[in-house]
Amino acid sequence: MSAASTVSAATGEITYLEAIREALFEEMARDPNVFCLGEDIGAFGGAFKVTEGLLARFGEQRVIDSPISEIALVGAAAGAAHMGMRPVVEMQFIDFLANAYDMLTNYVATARYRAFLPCPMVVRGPSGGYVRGGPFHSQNPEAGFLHTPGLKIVYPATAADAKGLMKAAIRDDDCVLFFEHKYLYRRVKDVMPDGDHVVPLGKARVAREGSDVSIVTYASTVWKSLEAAEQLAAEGISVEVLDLRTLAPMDDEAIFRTVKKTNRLLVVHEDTRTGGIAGEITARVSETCFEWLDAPVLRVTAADIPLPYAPPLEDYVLPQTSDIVRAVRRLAAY
Amino acid sequence: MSAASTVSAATGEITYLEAIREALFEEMARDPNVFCLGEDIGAFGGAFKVTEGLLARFGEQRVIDSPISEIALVGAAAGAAHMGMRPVVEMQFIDFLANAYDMLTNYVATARYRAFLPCPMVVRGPSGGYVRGGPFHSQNPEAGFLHTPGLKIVYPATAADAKGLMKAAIRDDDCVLFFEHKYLYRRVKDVMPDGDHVVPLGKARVAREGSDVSIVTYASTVWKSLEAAEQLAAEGISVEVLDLRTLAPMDDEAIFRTVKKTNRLLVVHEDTRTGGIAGEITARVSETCFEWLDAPVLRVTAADIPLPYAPPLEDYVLPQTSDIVRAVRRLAAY
Amino acid sequence: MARAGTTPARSKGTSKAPVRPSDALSREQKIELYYWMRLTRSLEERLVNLYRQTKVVGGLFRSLGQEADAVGSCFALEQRDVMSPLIRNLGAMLVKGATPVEVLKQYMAKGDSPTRGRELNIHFGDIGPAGSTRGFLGQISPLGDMVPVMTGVTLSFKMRGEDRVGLVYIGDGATSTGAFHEGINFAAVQKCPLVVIVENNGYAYSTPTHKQTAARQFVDKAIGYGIPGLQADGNDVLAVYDVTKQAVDHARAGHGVTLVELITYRRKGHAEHDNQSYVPPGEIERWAAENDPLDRYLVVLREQLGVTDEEISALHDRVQREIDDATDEAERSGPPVPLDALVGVYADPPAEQPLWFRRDADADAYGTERPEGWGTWNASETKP
Amino acid sequence: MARAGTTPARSKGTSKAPVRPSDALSREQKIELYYWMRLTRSLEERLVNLYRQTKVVGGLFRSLGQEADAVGSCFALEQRDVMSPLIRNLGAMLVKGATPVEVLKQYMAKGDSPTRGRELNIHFGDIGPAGSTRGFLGQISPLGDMVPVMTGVTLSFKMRGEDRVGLVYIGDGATSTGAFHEGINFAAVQKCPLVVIVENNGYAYSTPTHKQTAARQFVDKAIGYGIPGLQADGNDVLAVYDVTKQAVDHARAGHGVTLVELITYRRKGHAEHDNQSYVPPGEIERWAAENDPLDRYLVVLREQLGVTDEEISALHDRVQREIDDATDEAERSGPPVPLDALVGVYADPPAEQPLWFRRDADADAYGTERPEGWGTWNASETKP
Ligand SMILES: Cc1ncc(C[n+]2csc(CCOP(=O)(O)OP(=O)(O)O)c2C)c(N)n1
Ligand SMILES: Cc1ncc(C[n+]2csc(CCOP(=O)(O)OP(=O)(O)O)c2C)c(N)n1
Ligand SMILES: [Mg+2]
Ligand SMILES: [Mg+2]
Repeated sequence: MSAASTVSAATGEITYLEAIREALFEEMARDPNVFCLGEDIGAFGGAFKVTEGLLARFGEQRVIDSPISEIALVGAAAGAAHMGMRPVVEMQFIDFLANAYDMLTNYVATARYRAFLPCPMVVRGPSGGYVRGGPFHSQNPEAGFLHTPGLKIVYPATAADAKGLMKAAIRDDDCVLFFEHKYLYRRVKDVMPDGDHVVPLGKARVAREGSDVSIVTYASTVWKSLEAAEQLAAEGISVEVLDLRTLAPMDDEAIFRTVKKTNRLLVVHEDTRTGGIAGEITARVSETCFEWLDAPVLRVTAADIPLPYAPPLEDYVLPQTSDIVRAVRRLAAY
Repeated sequence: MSAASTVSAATGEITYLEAIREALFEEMARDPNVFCLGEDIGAFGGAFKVTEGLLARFGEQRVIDSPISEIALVGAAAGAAHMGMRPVVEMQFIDFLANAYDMLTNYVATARYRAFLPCPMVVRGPSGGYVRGGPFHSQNPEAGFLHTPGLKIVYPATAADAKGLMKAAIRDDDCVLFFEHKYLYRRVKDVMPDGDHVVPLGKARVAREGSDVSIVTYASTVWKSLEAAEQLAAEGISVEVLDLRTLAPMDDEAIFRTVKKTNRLLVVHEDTRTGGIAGEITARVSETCFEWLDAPVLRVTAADIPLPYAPPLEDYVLPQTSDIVRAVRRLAAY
Repeated sequence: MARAGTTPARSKGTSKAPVRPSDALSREQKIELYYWMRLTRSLEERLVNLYRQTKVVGGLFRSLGQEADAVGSCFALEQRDVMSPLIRNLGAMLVKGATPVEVLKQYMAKGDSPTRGRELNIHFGDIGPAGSTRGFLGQISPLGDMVPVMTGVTLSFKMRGEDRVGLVYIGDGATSTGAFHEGINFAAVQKCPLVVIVENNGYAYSTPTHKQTAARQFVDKAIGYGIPGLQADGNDVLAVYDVTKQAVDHARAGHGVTLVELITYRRKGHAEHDNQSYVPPGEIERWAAENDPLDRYLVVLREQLGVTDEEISALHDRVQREIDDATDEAERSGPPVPLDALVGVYADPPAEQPLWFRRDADADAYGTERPEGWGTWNASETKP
Repeated sequence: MARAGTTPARSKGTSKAPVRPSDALSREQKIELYYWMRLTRSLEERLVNLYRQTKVVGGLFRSLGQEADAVGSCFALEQRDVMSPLIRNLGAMLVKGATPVEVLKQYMAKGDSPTRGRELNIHFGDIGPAGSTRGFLGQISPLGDMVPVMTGVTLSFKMRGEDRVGLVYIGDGATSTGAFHEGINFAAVQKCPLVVIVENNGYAYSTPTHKQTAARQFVDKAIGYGIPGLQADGNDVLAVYDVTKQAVDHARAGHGVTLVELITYRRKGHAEHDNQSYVPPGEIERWAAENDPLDRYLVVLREQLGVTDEEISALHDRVQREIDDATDEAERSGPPVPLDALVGVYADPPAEQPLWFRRDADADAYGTERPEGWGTWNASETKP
C-alpha cells in the first residue's frame, strides 16, 4: 500500500489522514464491491486529499466524481448497497450531511427494518472545529444522527483507530457515519499495526488509566482530556480517559466500568451542549450507576452557539484543556 | 372568530386542532405581516384541516399553496421573514422537517447570530404516533433540532396551550418549530380563556401536583402520565406531572423545582430513547440537583425502533401508561 | 428518440422505428395487459370493501383511471429489471410479480405480510440478484427519494456490466422535490440505465399542476438534464407500453436516462378519505365517461384483436376468483406478535433488547393495550 | 424575451427591443463599470498579499477573470433591489455598496467587521427596507440555499406591492442541488420578481461542467421551469448588463423569474490553496490572454468612448488609493473580544450565559488560548 501513504522513514508513523486513505486502498483492493463517490474525490483527490491516488489505482468506475448533490450521493449509495455494492460516500465537509438528513434518517436508517434491505455503506467526511472554519465547516453533527435508530456512528481520535475503524465500517452490514476530525488529519500519527488491522465497532478504548475521576470523550477532546490528565497528575489527581471511538452503538459496559472504578464522571465533547451526546451518556450512567456516583456527572462541551470564525471567538466557544482541568478539579474535590 | 372553530354549544370547548386554527385566524387578523404557506393548505385546508377557512378569509396572497418543496418552503419563509413578514409554514407531516434540515439548522438557525438578520417564522405540523401512521407519518423529530442553537421548539399538550403557544410563537422574533400532536388534534378540548390568550414560550406548567415522584414530560405523554398518576394515587403514590410545553428554551427552574420537591424524577417522552430529549433533561438535573436526588433519574420512552405500522407493534414500541406506572413504582420504592 | 424541445412530439415513436413496439406483442400478451389492469382495479375495489369494514389499518390509495399508465409501462420491463413504484403503481407491482394476497396482508397489517406489519399499504418490495428476485423496490413516504436510490441501483448495473434496466415513477407533484432533481441529474451524468416516468395525473393531493410548476409540460424538464424526453397518453395502455419500451431499449443499449411523461388523471381523491372538493365540477365524470383506460382498451381488444365477450368475462371471472382466494388467505393470517418489533434494526445486533420497564412485564400484553385511555377514537378522522 | 429551446440565441437582445439596454448608459456609467471591475481585481490582489502575510484568517476566494459577470449583472439593479451574492461575486457586492474596508476586516476576522468576526470572507450583507439598506444578502456555505431564501425575499416584494426586484447568483456546480431546484421552481410558480444568474465558469471546485450535468447548456434548464432563459458572454461586461437588465425589467414588470446563463471562466483555483492540477494545460493561459474582461472592456472604452490613457491611469490611482486607505483602516482594528461570542443567538434571551466552567475564569484568557497543544500547525494544510 505504498501508494496510499508516506510512511515516515524514521518512525514508521503515518498520519490520521493517511491511515484513512490506507484503509480505503486496502478495502478497495480486498473487495471489488467497495467503491467511492463524492464531490472532487477523483482527479483532485478530495478537498483534504483523503482519496488521493484512488482514481489512478482503481479507475473512474470505482472512484466517482459526483455533481454537488448530497441527497443523490446518499440515495445512490443506498441503492447500490441494496444490490450488493459497498459504497463509501465522501461529504466534502461533514456539515453537508444536513442536506441528506431525510435520505439518511428516513430512507437509509429504516431500510433493513421496514424492507429487509441490506444497506452496507459508509458516509465519511471531515468534521469538527479548532481550524477557523466558521459556522459551516466546523460542525459536529453526530447528535443529530445518534437519535436515529438504524445508523451507526464512528468518530476516531487516533490514526490507528482511524484506519481500523474505517475497515470495520466498510465491512459492516449497515450504514456507518464516519466522522473524521479535520484538526487531527495531519496532527496525530501512529505506526499502523501489521496485517489486516480492523478495530471492531462498538468498543471503547481506555486512553489513559486513572483512579480518581473518569473522563468519557471522543475525537478531538480525547487529546485535550489527555493533556488535562497530564496536568492534573502533577496536582495528584489521577484521571482515567475513555475514548468511545464508536458513538452508536455505544459501549455502555466500558462506560459503566470506568464510572464504577472512579465514582466520578466528566463527559467531554467538542459539540454544543444542549442535545449533545453527553446528555445521553449522563442518562445511561444515572440509570445504571447511580449508587456508584460520588459526585454529579458533569459536562464540558462547546457553548450553544453557531461556531464563530474569529480565533478569539472560536476559542471561547469550543472546550479547551483548561476547562477540563477546572471541571475535573471540581469533581475531585466534591 | 366563529369561522375558525365550532365551539361546543354545551361546554364552550374547542379541540386542540381548532385552538390552533383559532390562533392562526386571530394572528392573521391582528398582523398583516402574518401569512401561511404549505402544501394543500389553501382550498383544501390542509391534510388535517388545520388551515380550513383561512383562504376564504385572507385570500391567496396570504394563504399560499406551494409545490412539494420543503426546502423551498422553509427557505422562502426565511427570506420573507428577513423582510419583515411573519410566515407560518405547514409541513404536511412534521416528518418532512427532515427534508429541510439543512435550511433550518444551517440557514435559519444561524441567521441572527452570523448576519444579524431577524427570522421570525413558525414551522408547524402534525407530529407523533399512536395513530397507525407507520414510520414516516408518526415521528417526533424534536431531538434532532434541540441540538441546534438558534431554534425554539414548542410541543403543546392541551388545547388552551396549543392556542396560546401558537400565538406566542407567531409573535416571537426567532424561528419556532411548532409540533402539533396529531393524536391530540381532535381528542383533547378546552374552553379558551377570554381575550388575547398568549402563553409565553419557555414556561413549563404543573399539570398535576404531587409529592412523591416527579414526572417531566410533554405532548402526548402528558396525558399518559396523568393517567398513570391517577392509577398510582390509588396505590398511595403521589405524582407531580410537569408539562414542559416549550422544549427550547427549556424551563430549567420548573424542572429543578419539582425535583427538589419530590427528590425522584422520571422523564417520559414518546420519542425514541437514545439521543432523545430525556437525556438532556437528565444531564441538567444531574448537574444541578445531584444532592437532592434520592433515586436515579429514569426514562420511559419509545424503544429505539423505526415506528412500525401494525397496532401490536406500534403499541409495543411506544410508551404506554402501564410503563409509566411501573417506572414510578420503582422510583417510589427506591 | 425524440428530443424534448419547444415542440415535443406526443410520442408516436420516431422516424428510426416506424413500427410501434407494441406491434411485436402477441395476442396473449395484449390480453394480459387487460388482465393486469382489471386485476388492479378489482383488487382496489376489494380493498375499498375491506376498508369500509375497518379491516384496512391505515389509509387507502387508489389508482382508478391510472391503471394503463402503471401496467403498460411496467410491461416493458424484463423480470431481471428493477422497478420502483409509488402509491399509485399497484398495477406495475402486480405486473412485476407482487401478488394480491401480499397486497391484502400488507394493507391489513398482518404478521406474515411482506413487511411483517412494519410498513403500510403497498410499501414493500423484492429486489436483489436477477433471477432470484422479482425486481420491485419498496418505496418510502418522503416523495422523490426513490429517484436517487434508483440511480444507485442502476449505477450498480452499469458498474457490474449487468444487462438490467431500472424504472422509477414520480408524481407530477414530486417533481418539485430536491431529491428528484438531484437523482435524475446524477443518473443523467452517469448515463445510468434508468427510465424516469412522470405520472402527470393533474393533481398532487389537492394541488393542481399549475401550482406545482410553471412548465408547460413535464417532458420539457428533460432538456435541462440533457436527456431525451418522451410523452404519451397515459390512458392508452399500448401507447404507454410503446413509449416506455423505447426508453427501456435506449437504457439497455447503454444510452442512459430518458424522462417519460404520461398524461393521465386521478379520478379518486388523494386517499380514500379525501372528498375532492377542490376538483372543478364535471371533471372527474368526464374522464370516467370518455377516458377510462379499461373501457378504451376493451374497444381495441374487441375491434382490433377480435377478443370475444366470452374471453373477457372468463378473464373477469378469473380475476374475481383470484381476489376472493387471496382475501380468504389474507383474512386467515393474524397480526404480528409484539416482540417481533425488536428484530432487525441492525444486522448486528440482530435484535434490540426490551427496555427495562418491559423486561419484567408480559410483553404480549402490549399487543392489546390500545392507547385510547383519553378522548374518543374516530376512524374517519385518522386516515389521512 | 428569448425563450430557451433547442436553439437559444446567444443573447443579443430581442426583436422587440432592438436597442441594447447598455446604449442608455452614460459615458460616466460606462467608465464606472470599469472602475468596479478594477476595484474588484485590485482588492482581491491586496487580499492575496494579506493572505501571504497570514493576516487573512481563513481561505481566500478569487473571482479573477469573472469580474465582468458580477459587476455587469449587478449594475442592472436599483439600490432598492436585493442581490444575493456567492463567493465569486465580490464585484457585485461592491457595486451594491459593500466597501473595501468591510471586505478586508471581514477576511481578517476583525471585531468591527460586518459580522463581528462570526462569519468568514464575503459572507455578510445589508438588507431590509428600501432606502435604509444597501440590498445585498449574506450567503451561507451550503450551496443552493440562497435561491429559496431569495424566493422568499421577492415573494415579500410581491405581497407588499413593493417595486423591488431580487437577483440571486448560482454556480454551475450548485445548480445540481435540491435547494436550487425547489427554490427556482417555487419562484417561477409564484411569478416572483427574481432573476437567477447561473455563473457557468467551467468548474465546480475541480469538477468540470460535463460531470455536473448532461445538459448542453444551463440555459436549457429554463424551459423545465416554464420561465424565459437568456444566455450571454459573461466576460463582456456590456453583454452581461444587457441580458441582466432585460431580465430585471421583465421581473419588475411583474412577469416573474428569468434564468440567465453567463459563460465565463474561473482562472484561479477554487480557493487560494488549490493548485488547479486538474485543469488541461494551456486553458487558463488562453483565457487570460484572449478573454480577460478588463482587457476586453478597455478596448471598448478606448475605441468606442474615446477614453484616454490619462483617464484610465487616474482611475487606477484612485482604486489603489482607496484600497491602501481601506487596508490601513482595517489593520488598525482589533480582533473581537471573546465574550462577544455569547451575544445574539436569539432575540430573547439576548445573550447566552457563560458555561459554569467559564464563569469563574477570566473570560478574556480564552482569546489567547490557541488549541495547539498537540501536533503542529501548518497553515497551508488548513485552508481548504
Ligand atoms: C417530501 C414529502 N412532502 C410531502 C409529502 C406529503 N404528500 C404525500 S402524497 C402527496 C401528493 C403527491 O402528489 P404526486 O406526486 O402528484 O403523486 P400522486 O398522488 O398524484 O400520484 C403529498 C404532498 C410527502 N409524502 N413527502
Ligand atoms: C451543499 C454543499 N455541498 C458541497 C459544498 C462544498 N463546495 C463549496 S464550493 C463548491 C464548488 C462550487 O462550484 P460552483 O457552484 O460552480 O461555484 P464556483 O466556485 O465555480 O463559483 C463545493 C463543492 C458546499 N459548499 N455546499
Ligand atoms: Mg399527481
Ligand atoms: Mg463554477
